[in-house]
Amino acid sequence: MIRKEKLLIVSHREIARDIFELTFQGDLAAEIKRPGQFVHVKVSDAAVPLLRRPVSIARADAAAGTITLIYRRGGEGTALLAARKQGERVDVIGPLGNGFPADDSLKGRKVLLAGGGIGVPPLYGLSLKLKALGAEPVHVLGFDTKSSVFYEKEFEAIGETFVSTVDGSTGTKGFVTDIIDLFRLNFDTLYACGPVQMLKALEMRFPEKEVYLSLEERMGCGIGACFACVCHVPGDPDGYRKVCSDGPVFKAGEVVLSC
Amino acid sequence: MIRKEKLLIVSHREIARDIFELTFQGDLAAEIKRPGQFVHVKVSDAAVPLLRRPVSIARADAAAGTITLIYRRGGEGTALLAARKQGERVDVIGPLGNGFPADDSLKGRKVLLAGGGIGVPPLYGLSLKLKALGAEPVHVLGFDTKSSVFYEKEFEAIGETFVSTVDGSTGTKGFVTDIIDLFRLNFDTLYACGPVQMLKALEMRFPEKEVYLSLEERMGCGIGACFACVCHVPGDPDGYRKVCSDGPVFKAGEVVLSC
Amino acid sequence: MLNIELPGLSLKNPVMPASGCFGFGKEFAGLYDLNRLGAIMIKAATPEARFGNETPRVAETPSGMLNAIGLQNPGLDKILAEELTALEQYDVPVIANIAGSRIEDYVRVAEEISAAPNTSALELNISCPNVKTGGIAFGTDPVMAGELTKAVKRVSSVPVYVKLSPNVTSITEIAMAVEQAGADGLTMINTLLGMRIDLRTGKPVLANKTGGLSGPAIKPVAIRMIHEVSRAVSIPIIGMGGIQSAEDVLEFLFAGASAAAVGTANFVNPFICLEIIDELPSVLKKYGYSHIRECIGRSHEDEAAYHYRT
Amino acid sequence: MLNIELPGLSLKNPVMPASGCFGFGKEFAGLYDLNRLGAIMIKAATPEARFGNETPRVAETPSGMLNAIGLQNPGLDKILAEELTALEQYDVPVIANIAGSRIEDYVRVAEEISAAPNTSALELNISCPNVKTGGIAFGTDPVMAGELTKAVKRVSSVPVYVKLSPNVTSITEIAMAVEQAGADGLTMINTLLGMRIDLRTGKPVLANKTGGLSGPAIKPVAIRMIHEVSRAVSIPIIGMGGIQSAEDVLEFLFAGASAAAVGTANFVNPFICLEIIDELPSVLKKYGYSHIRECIGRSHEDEAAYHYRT
Ligand SMILES: Cc1cc2nc3c(=O)[nH]c(=O)nc-3n(C[C@H](O)[C@H](O)[C@H](O)COP(=O)(O)OP(=O)(O)OC[C@H]3O[C@@H](n4cnc5c(N)ncnc54)[C@H](O)[C@@H]3O)c2cc1C
Ligand SMILES: Cc1cc2nc3c(=O)[nH]c(=O)nc-3n(C[C@H](O)[C@H](O)[C@H](O)COP(=O)(O)OP(=O)(O)OC[C@H]3O[C@@H](n4cnc5c(N)ncnc54)[C@H](O)[C@@H]3O)c2cc1C
Ligand SMILES: Cc1cc2nc3c(=O)[nH]c(=O)nc-3n(C[C@H](O)[C@H](O)[C@H](O)COP(=O)(O)O)c2cc1C
Ligand SMILES: Cc1cc2nc3c(=O)[nH]c(=O)nc-3n(C[C@H](O)[C@H](O)[C@H](O)COP(=O)(O)O)c2cc1C
Ligand code: FES
Ligand code: FES
Repeated sequence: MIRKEKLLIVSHREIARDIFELTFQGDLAAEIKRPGQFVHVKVSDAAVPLLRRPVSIARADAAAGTITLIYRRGGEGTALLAARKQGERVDVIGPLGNGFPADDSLKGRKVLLAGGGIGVPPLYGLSLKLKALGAEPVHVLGFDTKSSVFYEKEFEAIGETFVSTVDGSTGTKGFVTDIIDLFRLNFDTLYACGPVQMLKALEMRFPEKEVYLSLEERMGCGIGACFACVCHVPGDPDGYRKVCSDGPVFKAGEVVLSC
Repeated sequence: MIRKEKLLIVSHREIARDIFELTFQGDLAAEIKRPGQFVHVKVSDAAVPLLRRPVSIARADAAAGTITLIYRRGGEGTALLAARKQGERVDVIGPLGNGFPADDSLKGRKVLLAGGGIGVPPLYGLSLKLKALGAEPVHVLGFDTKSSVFYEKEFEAIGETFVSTVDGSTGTKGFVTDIIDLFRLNFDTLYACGPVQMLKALEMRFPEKEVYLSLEERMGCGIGACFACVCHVPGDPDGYRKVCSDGPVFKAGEVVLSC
Repeated sequence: MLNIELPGLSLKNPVMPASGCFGFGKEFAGLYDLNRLGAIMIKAATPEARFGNETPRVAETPSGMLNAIGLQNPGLDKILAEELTALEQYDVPVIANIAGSRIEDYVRVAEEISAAPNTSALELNISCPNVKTGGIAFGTDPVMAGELTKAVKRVSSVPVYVKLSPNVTSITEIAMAVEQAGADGLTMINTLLGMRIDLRTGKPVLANKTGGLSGPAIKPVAIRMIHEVSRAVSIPIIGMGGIQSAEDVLEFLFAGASAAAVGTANFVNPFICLEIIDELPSVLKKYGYSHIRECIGRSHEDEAAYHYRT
Repeated sequence: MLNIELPGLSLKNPVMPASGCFGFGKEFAGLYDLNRLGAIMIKAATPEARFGNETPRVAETPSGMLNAIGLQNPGLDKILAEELTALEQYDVPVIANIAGSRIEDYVRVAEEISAAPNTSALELNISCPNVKTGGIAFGTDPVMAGELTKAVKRVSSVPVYVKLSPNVTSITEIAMAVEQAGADGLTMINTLLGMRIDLRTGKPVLANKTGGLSGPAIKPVAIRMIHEVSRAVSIPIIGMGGIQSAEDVLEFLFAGASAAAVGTANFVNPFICLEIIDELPSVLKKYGYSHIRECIGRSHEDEAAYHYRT
């Protein structure tokens, strides 16, 4: 069930340039059903900024009651969030959205997880789950540059992990698609989260495969009521999906990428 | 000169119910010329609330570089200020206004200081100065109720001090004017700060005396540029004084009380 | 101490979600008991389904937000068949917000939707700033506003409230025109037309370029307009624009509103309507009132004249 | 990279304090060197001295403030004799804001004040919402606005900018009318009419009841209006409404303004104009521009059409 809770910050640290890992504790953790769900965060107790910020759940631990987010400090809201300290409480709504489908049928299957930049975080929780289900996750993580790389070790601990950077300062120079080509990575199912150009490239490249894409869109409510976050569906001009409540994960082809 | 400075909070404590004593350290302290001047405080670094809050300087110590304010936590702004902690910095503009006149000529004179509620604070610095000048200050301090009384001891250390409360829970029951009557307090000069009804009562009661009144008015700029804080002058419909830059202290009769 | 009777609306309390900020209620039904609400203003209905504008559709502004949803909705038939029926299980008056491009659109939607068993009132959206043909022309011209109101009144089987646009020189003129034309009540204000530009691209943030400004930023404009209009008309007003707390509701009642709707604040806190309803009694008491009726129109000098009388 | 030429105004940078938020400059002259400013818009002048409205005259709102000063000023003669002469020592263009109740008032003030040696331009305040006779009627009626502009143009020895009110259905209509009537430029926006009610008394906070809403809250409205008007006129616009930073100035330029004025922010931070001027070059560079001219009108699809050409 969706809850609103003042979650306690139990740890908060900068893990790469402008990339923060934030762990909360609270009852909300027990409600999380799937990797790829997200929370809606009131970054500050002040009245401004007004709107919440959607951030994916990078990992949830129901037993410990913890939720970990990884986010990039960019605009006003995430800068305020970055200033919040351990011991403080943050007003969070969640879990929201449906997340990545993953069940027993994936046992023994090769699954490829492709993440770009701040699209990487939800793949971490997903990979842990896939591994637990007996699948064989392989990770392809794309970043801008060396200083923005994070969680490489954490992903390596779960499965084979490739890193690319746009400027080649670490890992393979290029995009995640370049890595997939270069290393001829094969898979049964692909899960991806990152810039829409990356998602589009993956969708076009693997039309025959089972591909799941996690999207971003500017949000109002985050719960499906305001229609801020819709995207088109192929072939029906009036049709739509809401990223917040129908997504943020969609099967490739279900929605028109460009939104 | 008027400065804008991020002053360091060196102490901050609740000294009576909802009454806070806040001491800053900074270069601004050296600019303060007279008791009764005030500062304009940005209560929080957030964009809201937008406007600054005017607060009288209760005491300034140029040598130590400290400025003490005493304020009541009432609305949104003062509540945010009350949440600021020792070690934090607060954006302050000051000193503003002209304060109470006090010079050598007062040596040996009996001076009465009458304060009501949060009008009491500026009288403290004034009394210290008057005492230093060789005058004999007597204090009449009016409060609502026992739990809102503050600085009684501090004033007693300077000179005779009478306290009244509206509900009689401590001191004499009634208003400061009741105390002046009851104890037949006599004086050469009267300095007063408090609710406008109190100031008006004092002005009417002592038309022959030298009386100085410190006023409050809602402010925009605090420096004389916006005309938010004007009050009328007697006998000239177009005439005016600005509380922020011509005041906040006026000689009785100089401005029309009601503003 | 919270109940109030308005045309078609027997409200157990004066708090309701504003149109477009609550969908058709089903998302919030998962969060709390909708029976607690004074009423529900559902999302604008048009004759046919509309996708609305392209995204981005929202942008944040100081103490406010811009939206340019563009009246996306599943169309009249689906709303009747799926959305309204789903709300029948609740004992809450439904106010159906209707929009269109031409008078015929409004008339068709009004006729059919007002006949639904749980529609208690209509809210005529003549003020959507986000679609070229979304009724804004009706909202800025008193003659057209009056004509539309008359046409809808003729077919509606429930009382008709007209939702006013703040983007006009004289909102009172429009208010008087629709009162004259038979409106049973007013709802105000809709959003102020605004824009934000993305500094990186140099282009408007919203795909639609302009959007409607809502949230606390516009509250002083809403209060001013309700204060002004409530002097000029004798039909009740449901006030909205930046309400975030029970204190804000009180301010709207003082200004002259008889009830209050909460829009944007539902996004900040999906439980806000409930929290406001829970806090209203103690806030009323704090300021010395024992019933919301005592607050209505209180800001006017000749207070009594501005109490909407039920 | 900051200089720009506008009718009558040779600006070393595009940043100036807005009228009514800087008095006649003398208070700020004690804080910093006024020579640094692009220009100074002085407080509204009327033929006779005015006390203005009773206090309270200001109230705080979410990300904004209301004011109802009521055009208090020492009157034309004193302004000429004392205030303008005091500004002569600075190498800064002065834009004289003028107001009145009747066309004759404007004409008289315009004639005399435009002849002062350091008046570079006039700003015709046809939009003060805070006095019944403060020109708001001129600001909401295109015909009257045009007539007033013509009358003032006839007597003014310097270029005339007309300050537009946002409290209208179509600001573009007014803008086109005053351009037609000979205005050399526009300044926009003035404040939005608003109100706040004191919960303890139930009455409006401001003695004048209503006041003008300014500050960041209104920025999206200002940007929208400038965007719209700059498409319709070919005279330059000095933009204002909620500017607090160099980034905000950029947003106004993108929208179609050729320069920017800072009002309310001077109260929050009296050094703000200076700080914005200091930050502009690096902000321009950050977004890839080497001169403010490249930013003007950038938000429009056919960008080139909306650069005001000097
Ligand atoms: C489902 C979902 C999951 C996300 N997960 C993550 C994550 O795990 N880590 C992470 O760093 N970021 C994530 N994002 C992006 C994150 O929401 C934005 O980076 C953030 O909202 C920017 O806020 P700001 O205050 O820094 O930026 P500002 O530019 O100040 O924000 C202004 C407004 O635009 C919105 N906005 C700006 N960028 C985006 C964006 N990319 N997506 C949606 N809204 C945006 C903000 O929410 C706000 O309303 C996710 C977005 C979505 C929709
Ligand atoms: C020259 C001067 C000296 C002052 N000295 C003191 C002092 O030493 N101690 C103290 O406790 N208070 C003092 N005050 C009053 C103090 O400014 C207000 O209590 C404070 O501004 C209230 O802010 P708020 O956010 O709590 O209230 P809110 O009601 O949230 O404030 C809303 C707006 O109204 C203004 N406002 C509200 N009350 C007053 C008021 N009484 N005077 C001026 N503006 C007001 C605020 O500044 C703000 O702009 C002084 C006022 C003036 C003018
Ligand atoms: C995202 C969004 C969608 C809206 N959709 C509608 C709508 O469909 N019909 C309508 O009459 N008003 C609509 N409105 C306007 C609101 O009902 C309300 O009048 C306005 O937002 C002011 O209230 P607020 O400040 O509490 O949000 C919408 C507002 C928002 C923010
Ligand atoms: C206290 C105050 C006084 C003002 N006085 C005038 C005035 O005399 N003449 C005028 O044209 N505009 C006046 N204005 C309007 C401003 O010049 C400006 O147009 C408006 O405040 C929007 O800008 P801002 O949001 O930066 O304040 C005044 C504004 C304020 C806040
Ligand atoms: S954000 Fe409101 S519907 Fe998705
Ligand atoms: S507060 Fe601006 S002149 Fe006094």
